[in-house]
Amino acid sequence: MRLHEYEGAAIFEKFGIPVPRRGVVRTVEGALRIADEIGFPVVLKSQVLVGGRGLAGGIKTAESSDELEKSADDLLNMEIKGLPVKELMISERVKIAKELYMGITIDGYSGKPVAVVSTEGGVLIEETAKHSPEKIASVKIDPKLGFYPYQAQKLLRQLGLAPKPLTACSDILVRLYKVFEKYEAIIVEINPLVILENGGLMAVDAVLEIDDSALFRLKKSLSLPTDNRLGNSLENKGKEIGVTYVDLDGDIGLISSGAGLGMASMDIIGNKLNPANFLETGGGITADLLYKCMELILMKDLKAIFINIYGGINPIHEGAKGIVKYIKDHHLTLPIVAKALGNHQEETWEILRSGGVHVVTQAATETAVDKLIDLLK
Amino acid sequence: MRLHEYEGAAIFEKFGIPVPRRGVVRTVEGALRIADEIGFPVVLKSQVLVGGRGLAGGIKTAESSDELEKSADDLLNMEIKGLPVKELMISERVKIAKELYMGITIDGYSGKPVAVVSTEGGVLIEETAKHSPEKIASVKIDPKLGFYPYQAQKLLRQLGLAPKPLTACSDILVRLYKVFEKYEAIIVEINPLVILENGGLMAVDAVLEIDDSALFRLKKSLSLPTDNRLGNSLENKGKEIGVTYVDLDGDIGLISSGAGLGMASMDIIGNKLNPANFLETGGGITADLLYKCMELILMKDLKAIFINIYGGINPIHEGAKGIVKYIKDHHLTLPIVAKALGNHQEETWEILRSGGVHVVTQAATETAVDKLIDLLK
Amino acid sequence: MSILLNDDTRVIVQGITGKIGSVQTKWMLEYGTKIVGGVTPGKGGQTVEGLPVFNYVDDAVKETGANASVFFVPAIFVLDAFLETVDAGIDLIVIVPEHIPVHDAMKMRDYAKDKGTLALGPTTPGILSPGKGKMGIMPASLFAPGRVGVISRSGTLSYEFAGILSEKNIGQSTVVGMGADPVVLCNLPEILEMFENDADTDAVIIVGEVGGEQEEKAADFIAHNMKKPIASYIAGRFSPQGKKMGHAGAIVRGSAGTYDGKIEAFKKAGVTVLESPVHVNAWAEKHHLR
Amino acid sequence: MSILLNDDTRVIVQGITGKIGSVQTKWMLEYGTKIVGGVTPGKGGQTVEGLPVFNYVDDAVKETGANASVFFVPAIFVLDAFLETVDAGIDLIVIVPEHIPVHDAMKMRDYAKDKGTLALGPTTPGILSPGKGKMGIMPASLFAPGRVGVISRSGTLSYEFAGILSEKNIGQSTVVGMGADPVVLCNLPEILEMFENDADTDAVIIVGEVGGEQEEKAADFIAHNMKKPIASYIAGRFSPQGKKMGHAGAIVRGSAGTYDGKIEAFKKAGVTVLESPVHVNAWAEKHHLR
Repeated sequence: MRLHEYEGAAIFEKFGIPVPRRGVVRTVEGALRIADEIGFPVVLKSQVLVGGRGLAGGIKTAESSDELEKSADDLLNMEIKGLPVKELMISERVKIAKELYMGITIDGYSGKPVAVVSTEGGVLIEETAKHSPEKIASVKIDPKLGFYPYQAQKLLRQLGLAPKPLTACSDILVRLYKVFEKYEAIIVEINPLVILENGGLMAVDAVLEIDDSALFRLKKSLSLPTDNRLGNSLENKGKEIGVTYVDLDGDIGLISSGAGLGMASMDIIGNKLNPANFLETGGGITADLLYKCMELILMKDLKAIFINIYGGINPIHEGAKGIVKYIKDHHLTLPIVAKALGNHQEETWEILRSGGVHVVTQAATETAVDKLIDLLK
Repeated sequence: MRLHEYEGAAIFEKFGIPVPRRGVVRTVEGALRIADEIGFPVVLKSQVLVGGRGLAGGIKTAESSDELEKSADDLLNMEIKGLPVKELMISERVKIAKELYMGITIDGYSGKPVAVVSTEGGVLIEETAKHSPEKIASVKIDPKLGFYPYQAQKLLRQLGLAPKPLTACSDILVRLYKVFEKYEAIIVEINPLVILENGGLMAVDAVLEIDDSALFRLKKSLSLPTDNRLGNSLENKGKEIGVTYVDLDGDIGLISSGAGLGMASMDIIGNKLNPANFLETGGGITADLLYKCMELILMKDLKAIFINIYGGINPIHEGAKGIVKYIKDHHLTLPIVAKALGNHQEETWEILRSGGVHVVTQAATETAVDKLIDLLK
Repeated sequence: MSILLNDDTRVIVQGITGKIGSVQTKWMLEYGTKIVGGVTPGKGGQTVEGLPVFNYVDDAVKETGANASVFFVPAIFVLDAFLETVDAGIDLIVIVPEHIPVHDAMKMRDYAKDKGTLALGPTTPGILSPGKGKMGIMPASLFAPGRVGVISRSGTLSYEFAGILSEKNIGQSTVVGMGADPVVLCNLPEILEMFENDADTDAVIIVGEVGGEQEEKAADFIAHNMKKPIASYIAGRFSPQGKKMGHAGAIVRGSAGTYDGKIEAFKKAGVTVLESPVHVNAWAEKHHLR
Repeated sequence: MSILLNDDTRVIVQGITGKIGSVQTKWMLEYGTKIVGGVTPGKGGQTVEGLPVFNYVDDAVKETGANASVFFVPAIFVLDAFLETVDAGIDLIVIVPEHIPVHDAMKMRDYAKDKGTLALGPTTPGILSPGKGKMGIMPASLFAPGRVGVISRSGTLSYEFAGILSEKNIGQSTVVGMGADPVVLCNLPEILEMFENDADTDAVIIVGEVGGEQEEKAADFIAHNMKKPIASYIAGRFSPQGKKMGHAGAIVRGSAGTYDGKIEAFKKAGVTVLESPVHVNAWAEKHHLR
């Protein structure tokens, strides 16, 4: 679960990381009130959960009430990558001497947290990583021991910072690690971490993405809404029923069990057909779950449905029952191709066929895709 | 710093350990109000920071308002081991099926936390340890890894508890470890942990002693007063000026640098003289500190003063200056013997002699004690 | 011989009394796996499929001589049960459940490495050695005995590959699910090494996917340590970008994690790259695999 | 030879720019200790007593070849500085400061053990080898070179014993302060073993005190491993009860920690028990120590 910038900033502040004075508003009037409190100039930042909002025009500055009124109105009527801007963070505009970067994420291969710092903060940090790797330093962390100032300093020394900002940065990085640990983050990031003209430091952005699987034990300390945080309402609905749903532009509904099989299906479909979505059930297929999956993908206009499932955890004929029930309940007539293998597969095929589904009994997904293309001719 | 039972219970409760309904009062009226809220019968517990208050009559029960009124009045006019009872905790009286014990402390030799459990909770737990060691089980904890339910269960299995209370106990013990860790405790203890008649568990006492050296970083999360928590006002004063002061019954003032040297001085004085106190300066003797030490020990009526100090961290003549300044400021005439060795010792002796102090220049404390006895003849 | 599972493997099922645990136990037994008991806290003394259930893993080990365990434990209890299992001296642990918190997975991985315990998952379908046994949820009907090793990051894609091979009568020595999570308890090169050293495996198929750097590290390992023919398939070439790990992830990994980066690494290491799972047949034919 | 300190010991002083650190550096130098530099974060580039000051321990090690460090670092920074020092490869660390949180001390002890670093303290006066050098705050005037080893839990009592011995011209090989805290970084038997193996030490004095179980464990070690004559003094026979560790502490330790328990353990192990420090003279005479 990715937090909004203002939610992340509040947590950073609680952990002693300096953040700008700020307020969150949903109206132009609100924006004016906050700006009056903190004083001009201010920055207006759209609170949407996608990257690259700066480049998309979602961040503006205002020197005066007039300017603020106009900018706030513009932003609140804007969409960024399909997401309407509903909230703005109004924050003080600080005097920037230099922009740094710091972040902590998980290095999957070693299974350890990794801290990353750079003297080149800002929107182009990934470019820096590619073209000036010497401006980036990173270190793996032993989570059993934690992360101490001396380790943070050792990392930051590689960047050639002066002693004073170095010590202040290491203090912030250690606090950032505490946020990472406490909130079971997948990533925490300050980009940019600003060295102010007066020599102080300030975290001018706050990225905090929490491991969804850990939410069960974090809800109490978070006290934030955890539902409906994805930009797309269908994707939120997917999360609700416990599947991964990614919305796409095409007209073929796609249900798969397992992300790998889903991706392989997409690869094999390639450019021959256009999927309307990517729905991955995860383990534990049941009649009820597949019924809901059908419901979900059919919230869009589909030309056909492609089902590619294996039964591992549960016998697969249970899932088949859900599909067929949905077909019968809704008198569905559009072409459906299903490749379904695993425990109880013969029974499964029989059930699917009883609902008019075109069943493929070979393992290769190609065969099923070919069948679908045939049907759509 | 040892917390009052009610302070400990509030922390235990925050960490999910079941504790009785309760309230803290300073008056009989307050006691009646709380008892009305939680319902009779209730238990009245004196909140004093000494052990053995139960055996000293500091805990009573009341079935009715009349009984409560009388008992509360008795307790609030009582002293336990010299400490006046100022606060009472009024708590629900629970129906006890069995009393267990659990505690976590630090095993100094291995440098690890150690969890201790017993099926024989109650006031006589130390006797149980001596005479029925098989009813006690303990395990060392690796603080890097933490303490998990399976480890708590493995420990508790040694006591032969039934599965249900075992699981519930292990849950409480794991929570108790979190308290221990979070509050940098020297000891946390639930004695007794009660198995109720209805099968539930309840922590009927709460012991929590925090490492004084860690208070600097705990003050924020504790939000409790940290001063004046010792029973004796002189001992509190000692803590204020940064020395260890233990009040005794005699008439010889004793100042030593280092607990070991202080204890050795007491041993050598033995039964020949009666110390009025035990004041141990710790490292870092300064003129100001020794001036304050003189002030502190002279809050009692003394017949003589015995000073036994070595200069390690600081040159010792600084301390001598403080002693002599106090003598001169207060025209002190009672006999003072000082053994003072270490850096700048010759200078020190000169200064002390200028204040009329009898200086001993040999290392053996015996010589100085003999000198003092001589003077008092 | 096969890898991981052999005649001396004595398996306990943790979470055996649950709905999934009990059904899967039945299926593992039907497949010939030597299951010797199960563990569910508080259910000690019961039996499932005729097997004794214990409250604690150490009891199960003591009573049954178990040396391997497969987990059907609810995600929120997995960390505690895992540490208990490692401490009980079990040599091989298969963590089937999904949605294990990744900070727990880091602790589990670290603990297992420290104690020298081999563990697979989380979110793995497990291990299956055709005709010998299986630990996990792989549907037996798709597998056939033979001499090709399969190692897959994706559960269902391991079934797809086994199914495609079996239809052409190309059998498998062992099929291993690594686990689909960002942090897994055993990395790809460790499994590859076992296949390289296994006398009953002639060739290996790696089923990877975009994200992470298992494939890149494996390519490096293969270039220096492996002689057997290897084919690989990477899922996700045309997939919508999955979970974005933010800048820090991208910076740490550089080009690692992308489809092109993985393909390039494999090609450099001399690994045959399959554009689609079904192409595995041509590769198998070329190498005369059976 | 002496123990711990020898001709190859190259010492840095951490917290060298502080008031205490700089004075003690002067005194250690005056005593002939090979001090090669100091560390104070943010003060790199300065000099103290002509010695270079560094910001970081690894820089100091690189530039000076230091292999030992003595701490005059404020208590709240000690844990961080200690881990840094262990990581920098220093072999011997002496932690003079008092009031180190005991939960920090547990972490320090664990880390040092893991990495094989020898450390003394916290709350130790340090180590002094008469005529050779000292790391810490022991006042030099009280010590004389000779062949008696002294190991003490109490700082000032180590001075008392050295003073009493020196007045009678009985010198010391090395005087070691273990540290007075409940958790110390090096336990008594480890130091005793060094003295037993030291060709320049003929006999050892243990200065203990009530509380904890260092003496009991030492007695056990002595009974099985030591041949040199040993005398011991335990402070606290008539002392007011100190900090009470509560039931749990008492239960864990049983009779350990009491004066009588310690005395009994030492007597059983053949250790001479001194009722008062000054009695050490008679013992030394009996064993012809010098």
